[in-house]
Amino acid sequence: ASTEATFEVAQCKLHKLEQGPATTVTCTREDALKYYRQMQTIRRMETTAGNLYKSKQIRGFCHLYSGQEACCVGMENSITPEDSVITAYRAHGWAYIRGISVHGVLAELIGKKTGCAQGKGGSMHMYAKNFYGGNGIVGAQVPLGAGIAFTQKYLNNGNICITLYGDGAANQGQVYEAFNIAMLWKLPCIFVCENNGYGMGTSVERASYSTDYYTRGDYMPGLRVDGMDVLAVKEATRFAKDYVLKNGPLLIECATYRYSGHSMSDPGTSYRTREEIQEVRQTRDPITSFKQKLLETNLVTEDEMKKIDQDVRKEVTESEKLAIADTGPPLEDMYDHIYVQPEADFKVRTCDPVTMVASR
Amino acid sequence: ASTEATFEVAQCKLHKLEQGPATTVTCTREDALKYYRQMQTIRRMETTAGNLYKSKQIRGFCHLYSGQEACCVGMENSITPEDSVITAYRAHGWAYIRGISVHGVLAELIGKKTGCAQGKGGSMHMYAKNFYGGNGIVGAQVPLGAGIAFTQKYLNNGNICITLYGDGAANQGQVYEAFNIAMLWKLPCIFVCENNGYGMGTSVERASYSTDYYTRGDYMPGLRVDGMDVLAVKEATRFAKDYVLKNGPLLIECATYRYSGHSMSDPGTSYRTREEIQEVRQTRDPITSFKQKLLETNLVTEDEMKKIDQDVRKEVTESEKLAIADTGPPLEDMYDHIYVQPEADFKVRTCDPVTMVASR
Amino acid sequence: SQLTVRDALNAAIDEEIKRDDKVFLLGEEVALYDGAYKVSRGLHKTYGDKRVIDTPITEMGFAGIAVGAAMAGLKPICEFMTFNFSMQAIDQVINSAAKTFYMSAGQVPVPIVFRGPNGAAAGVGAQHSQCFASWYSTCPGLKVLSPFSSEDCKGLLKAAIRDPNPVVFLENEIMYGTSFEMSDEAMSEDFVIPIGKAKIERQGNHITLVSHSRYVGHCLEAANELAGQGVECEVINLRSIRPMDEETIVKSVMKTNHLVTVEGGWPQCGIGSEICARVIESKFFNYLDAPVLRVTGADLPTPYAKQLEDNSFPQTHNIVGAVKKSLNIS
Amino acid sequence: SQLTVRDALNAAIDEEIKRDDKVFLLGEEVALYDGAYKVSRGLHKTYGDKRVIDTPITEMGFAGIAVGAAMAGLKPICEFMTFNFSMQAIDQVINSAAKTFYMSAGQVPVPIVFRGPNGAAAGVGAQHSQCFASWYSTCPGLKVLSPFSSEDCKGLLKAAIRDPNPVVFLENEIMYGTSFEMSDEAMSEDFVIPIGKAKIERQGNHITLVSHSRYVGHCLEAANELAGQGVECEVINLRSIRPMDEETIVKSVMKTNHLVTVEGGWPQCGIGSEICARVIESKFFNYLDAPVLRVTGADLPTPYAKQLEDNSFPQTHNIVGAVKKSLNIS
Ligand SMILES: Cc1ncc(C[n+]2csc(CCOP(=O)(O)OP(=O)(O)O)c2C)c(N)n1
Ligand SMILES: Cc1ncc(C[n+]2csc(CCOP(=O)(O)OP(=O)(O)O)c2C)c(N)n1
Ligand SMILES: [Mg+2]
Ligand SMILES: [Mg+2]
Repeated sequence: ASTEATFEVAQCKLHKLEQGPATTVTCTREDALKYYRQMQTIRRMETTAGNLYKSKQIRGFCHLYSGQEACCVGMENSITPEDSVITAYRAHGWAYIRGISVHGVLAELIGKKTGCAQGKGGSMHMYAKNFYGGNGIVGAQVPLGAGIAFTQKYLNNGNICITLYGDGAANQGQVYEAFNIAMLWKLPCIFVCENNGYGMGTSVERASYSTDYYTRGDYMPGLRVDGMDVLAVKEATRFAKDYVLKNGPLLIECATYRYSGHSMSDPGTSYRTREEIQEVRQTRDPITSFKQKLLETNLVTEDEMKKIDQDVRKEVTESEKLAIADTGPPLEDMYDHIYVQPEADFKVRTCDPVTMVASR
Repeated sequence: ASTEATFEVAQCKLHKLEQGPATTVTCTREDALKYYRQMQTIRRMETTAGNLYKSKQIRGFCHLYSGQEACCVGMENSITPEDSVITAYRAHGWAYIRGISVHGVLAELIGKKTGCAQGKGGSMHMYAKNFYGGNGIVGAQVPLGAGIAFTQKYLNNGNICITLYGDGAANQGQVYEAFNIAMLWKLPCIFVCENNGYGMGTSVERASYSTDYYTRGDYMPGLRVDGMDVLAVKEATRFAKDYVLKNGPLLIECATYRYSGHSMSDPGTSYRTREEIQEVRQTRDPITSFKQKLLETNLVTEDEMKKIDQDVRKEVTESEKLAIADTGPPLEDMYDHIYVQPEADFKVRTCDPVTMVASR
Repeated sequence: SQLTVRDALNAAIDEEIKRDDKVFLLGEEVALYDGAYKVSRGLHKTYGDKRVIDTPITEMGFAGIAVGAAMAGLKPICEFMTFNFSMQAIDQVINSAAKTFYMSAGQVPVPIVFRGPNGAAAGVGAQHSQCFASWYSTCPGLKVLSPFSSEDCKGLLKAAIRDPNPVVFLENEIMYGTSFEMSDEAMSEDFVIPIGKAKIERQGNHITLVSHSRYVGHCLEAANELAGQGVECEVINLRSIRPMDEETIVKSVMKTNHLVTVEGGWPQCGIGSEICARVIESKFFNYLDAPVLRVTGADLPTPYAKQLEDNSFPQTHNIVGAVKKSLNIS
Repeated sequence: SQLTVRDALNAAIDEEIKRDDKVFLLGEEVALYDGAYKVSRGLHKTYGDKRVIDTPITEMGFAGIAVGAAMAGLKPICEFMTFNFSMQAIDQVINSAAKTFYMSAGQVPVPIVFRGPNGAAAGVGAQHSQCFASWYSTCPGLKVLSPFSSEDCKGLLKAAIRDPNPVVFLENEIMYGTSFEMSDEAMSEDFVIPIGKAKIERQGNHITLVSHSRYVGHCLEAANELAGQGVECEVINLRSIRPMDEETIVKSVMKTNHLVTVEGGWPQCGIGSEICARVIESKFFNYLDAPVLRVTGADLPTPYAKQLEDNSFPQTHNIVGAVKKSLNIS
C-alpha cells in the first residue's frame, strides 16, 4: 500500500470568489485511516443513540447526524483544537469530533452524571474546549459564533470560528444581522450552512426562495462544497480558514443529507420517499464512497477498514454499556451551576415552597 | 401655460430586473400643482412641528420628514386610497399624504384630543384608512407590511402595500425574514428603503456592509430611484405597483436626504458637515428642483407657485393655531381603547391601587 | 364522549376555519406535516393552501406577517411550534399586536391568536422548557389563556379566535394525548367558554388550590389523595391568566381561609406571585389563617436528566406537602 | 461632591474598561455619537475602536455577538439604546446568556452586562415606555439590577461588570441628568456595591415603602411629605431585583407592620407582586396590620399626551394616598 494518494474532488461552486479550493487533494494513509475511523465512529454512535432512544433510555429530542459525517470530520481536520466551533442541536457528531468521547456523548444522552454535561444539557447541549454547543434555538448560534470570532480577533490569536447552521435556519433574520456585522468587522468566521435538504418536514424549496445557500450572504463570498466527500470538505475548510484570516467571513454551503427523521419522533418518510433516502445511501454515502476511493487508490486495504469497523463497534458498544451502567446525577447536582461563584449563602428555591437548597 | 409637459428623469439602477421604469414622465398641470402643494405642505408642517418642539409644545421624539417629501408624494400619487402603506416612526409626511389633515397631525404632536390618534399615539404612531402607522420599533413594520399585502392577496382585491423602512432598518433580520416569505408567497408588496444617508448618527457605510440597498433583497428584484425627484419616484412606483401585482415583491431604494437631526434632540451636525446639508439643499432639494422644472417647462408659473406657498402657509398656520387652542384628551380617555369591545364590567387598574376605572 | 386535548384543539381550529372565511392557520409544519405535534392534523387536507399555511422557521417574520394580516382585517391563528420560540417574535406580540389598538385610539384592532405548547415537555432541556404565562400576562392589550382540559381547549380556543383582541393561548405538549370526558354541549360547534372566568374543578372547604394548565391535574390528584385524609380542597382552574378571575379566587379563600398556588413556571414574578398580591391587597387578606404557599417550578434552568427534570416541576407530593404545611397537619 | 447619574455610569464604564483588558462596550451609537443619551461620552475618544464599538441597528445580532464573545472569554457591556429594543434580542439574553452556564454544567460561563434605559421616558409613547424588571427577574441564571442614585449606578455597574454572570442592568433615562451627592468612597475606583442587597434610604417606623429605580425618589418625596404629618416611612431601595433582598424587606415589615410597593411597571406579575408573595408566604405574614398596596404603572399601554402619560405612572400623591389608606388616616 502507498503512503499517500491524490484524489480528484468536485469543483466547488463559487460566489464572489475569484478562486476556490483546489480540486486535487492529497491524503496520507494515516489521515485516511483517521477520517475513516472518525466517520465510522460517529455513524455507529448515532445508530446506537437511535436504538437507545427506541428502548426509551434517551428522552426528549435526539437529532442524529447520520449521513452528515463528512462535514464535521472534513472540517475538524483542517482546523486546530485552538480554533472554535459552534453548531445547533444536531450536535453529537461535532461534540465527538471536538474531543468528547463516545462514552461522554452517550452518557449525556442517557442523562448520566458521566455525560459530557453531567446530564444537565441533553442531546442538544454538549460542550467541549473551544466547542460552544449544541444550541437549541434555530439560528441563535450564528451571532454567537460571530461573537466567538470577534473574541479571536480581539485577542488577535490567529484562530477562527466555524459557525454552523441548517438550511432551515438559513432564513432566520439573525443570520443576516450576524453576516452584516461580521463583514463590517472582518471577523475570522467561516459560516457553514449544512444543507441536508430539509428543515424538519419542509424541503428546502418550500422554506427558502433561494436555495443557493452559498450565495445567501449576498455581499459575503461563498462556496458550495460536496458535503458527502470528506476530502472535498477538508480542502474547502483549509481554503476557508486561510481566507477568513486574511479577508474576513466566508460562507460554505455543505451539500449533505440526513438519513434519519428530524428527531426520533419523525419517521422521516412523510415528506420524502424511501427511495430518495435509499438512493443517497447507495450513491453518495460519505463513508461508503470514501471507502471506495481508498480501495481504488490502494491507500488502505479492505481488511484494515474491517479492522477499524470492529474496533469502532467495540468502542461504541463498550461506551454504551458503560453509559447505561453509570449512575444518574444525584439530586443535589440539580441546584449547582445556576450562577458562577454564587455567594456562600446562596440558596435555590425548589418546587416545595418551604425548601431552599444550597447551590454551588 | 401648457396643460402637460414631459420630463426626463434619471434612469433607475436595476437589480434582477430586465426593464425598469420609464425615463420620460408626462405630468399634467393639475398634477404638477398638486405635487408641489403636497410637498410644500409637508415641508411647512414639519418646520412648524420643529418650532413647536423647540417651544416645548411637542414632547418626546419628533422625527421630521423634511428633505424626503418627494418619496411620499411621488408614491402616493401612483397608488390608490385602497392600496395600503406602512412606515416607521418618521411618519408625519406619510400620515398627511394618506389623508390626515395638517391639523390632525399637529394636534397629535401637541397631544390634543383632536389629534389623529386622540393624543394617544404621538409623533410615531399615526394611522389613517389603509395607513398602518407610524411604528416605533426599527424594522418591525416590514413583516407587518408583508402581512397587509398577504391580506390583499388573500382577499384577492387587487391592492398592494407599500412597506417603508430606513437605511438603518435595512440591516434588521426581520426584514430578510419578511423578504423570503413575501417572495415565496408572491405577496403584492413594494418594499421601500428610504435611504436618507444616516440611521441616527451612523452613516450608511458604517452600518451596512453593502450600501446598495436596492440589491439587498438578493433574490428579490430591486431598483434605485432618485428619491429627490417626485416624478421619478412617481414613475418608479407606477412601475412597481404593476410589477408586484403580476410577479410579487419588488424592492425600491429611494435615495433621499434628511435635513434635520434624527429627532429633535439631535442637532444633526456631529456626524456630517453643515456643508453637506447645504449642498443637498442647494443642488437636490425635492421642492426647489421640482419648481425649477415646472418653470423651465412653462407648466406652472412662479406666481402660481407663490400663491400655493401662501395658501400652504396659511393652512399650516391656522392648523397650528387650532391645534394649540384645542383641548387635551380628558383623563377618562386614558382608560379606553385597551381592548376592543371590553366586557361591560371591565375595569382598569390605575396608579392608585384602590381605584379601578371603567374602560370602553 | 372522550376527546383528547389534541383533538379538542383540532376541532376548535377546524370549526372556526369553517365558520369564518377570514380565519386561517399559519406556522411551522402546520400544513403538510400536520403540525409538529399533530394538532392541525388533516386541516391542510381539508382546507388547502389558502387556509392552512406552512412558514419558514422565522418566527419574527411570520408572526409579524400574521399581525399585519390581522391589522388589515383577517383573523390569523399563529402557531408557535413551542412558545419558547415566541421569544424571537415577542416584540411583534407585545409592541405590534398588544399596543396598536390603544396607540391608534381604537382605529386599528388586531384580532389574532398566538398559540402553541408552553412550558416544559419531557426531556427537552433548558431552552425548550420555559413557561411564558407570567410574561405575556403582564401586558395590557393582550388576553392570555391557559387551558387544562379538552373542554377548556375547545371552548377557549374558539372564544379566542372569535375575540377581536390579540390572544395568547398557552397549550401544554404533555397534555396533548390526554383524554377528557366531553359533554354534548362541549362537542357542539357553538360551544365557547367566556374568557376571563375561572372554573372550580372541585369544591372543598378546607383549602383553595389555584392553578393553570397541566398542574390543575396535579391539584386534582393531590385533592383526591388529601380527601382520603379528610382534607377537602377546592381546586380552581384559572383558565384565563389575563384577565384574571380574582373574584372566584377571593371568594374561595374567604371560605377556606387557606391558599396554595401551583404552576410550572419559575417563582419570581410568576402567576402565583400575582395571586398572592391580589389576595394580600384585597380587604379579604385577613381571611387567611396561614401564609399562602406557592408551589412553582424550581428556580433554575431545566436540567435534562429525568430525575433532575422531574424535580424541577411541581409534583403531586409537593402540593400535598404544601397543603399539609398550610393546614399544619402531617 | 455632586455627580449626575449619567456621569456615574460613564465613570463606572470608564474605570472598568481601564481596569480590565477584556471589558469593552458595544451598542448603537455608543462610540462616535457618544451614546444616544450620552452615557458613553468621551469613551470612544479615550479608548478607540477596539473597546468602544458602534453596531448596526440589529439587536438580536449584536446581543448574540456579545454573548458569544462572553462565552469565548471577553467581558462585553452590551448597551441597548433602550430596553424596549431588548425584546428583539431577548432570546439571546434568556436562552443563550442566562442558561448556558447551567446547561454546560459549569463549563461555559457568560460574563456579560446588558444595560440601557428601562421603563418610561417622557412623551415617547407606548412602544418606548415599557419596564422589563419583572420579565428579566423571572429568569434564573440572570442577575437583575435597577439602580436609583448616582452611587447605585457607579457601584452596581462596576459590580455587574466584574460579576462572572450575565447581568441585566436597568437604568432610567429620566434620571440621567439628576445629580446626587457622592462620598469620597463612592468616587474611588475601587468602589463596588455588593449585588443582592437592598438599601434603606430612609428609616421609619410606621410603614415600609419598597421601590426601585426612579420611583425610589418618589417614595422619598412622599416620605418627606408624610413626615410633616407625623408619619415615618421606611424607604427601601431594592437595588437588586434578582436576587431580591427579602430579608431587608421582611425585617422592615416586622417593624412597621405596613407595606406599600412602588414601581413604574405594569401591575400584573410585577415586582410588587413578587414582594407581596414573599411577605405573604413567609412566617412573618401576620405582622401585617393592613393589606399591602401596590402602587404601579397603570394597566395600559402608555399614552402620549402629557396629562395621560403623567397619570400612567406613579406620582408622589399616589404613594401618599396609598400610605394613608394603609395606615387608615386621612
Ligand atoms: C427558533 C426556533 N424555531 C423552531 C424550532 C423548532 N425546530 C427545531 S429544529 C427545526 C428545523 C431546523 O432545520 P435545519 O436548520 O435545516 O436543521 P437540520 O435539522 O436539518 O439539521 C425546527 C423548526 C427551534 N428549535 N427554534
Ligand atoms: C429595534 C430598535 N432599535 C433601536 C431603535 C432606536 N432608533 C430609532 S430610529 C433609529 C435609526 C433608524 O435609522 P433609519 O432606519 O435609517 O431611519 P431614519 O431615521 O433615517 O428615517 C434608531 C437606532 C428603535 N426604535 N428600534
Ligand atoms: Mg436541514
Ligand atoms: Mg436613515
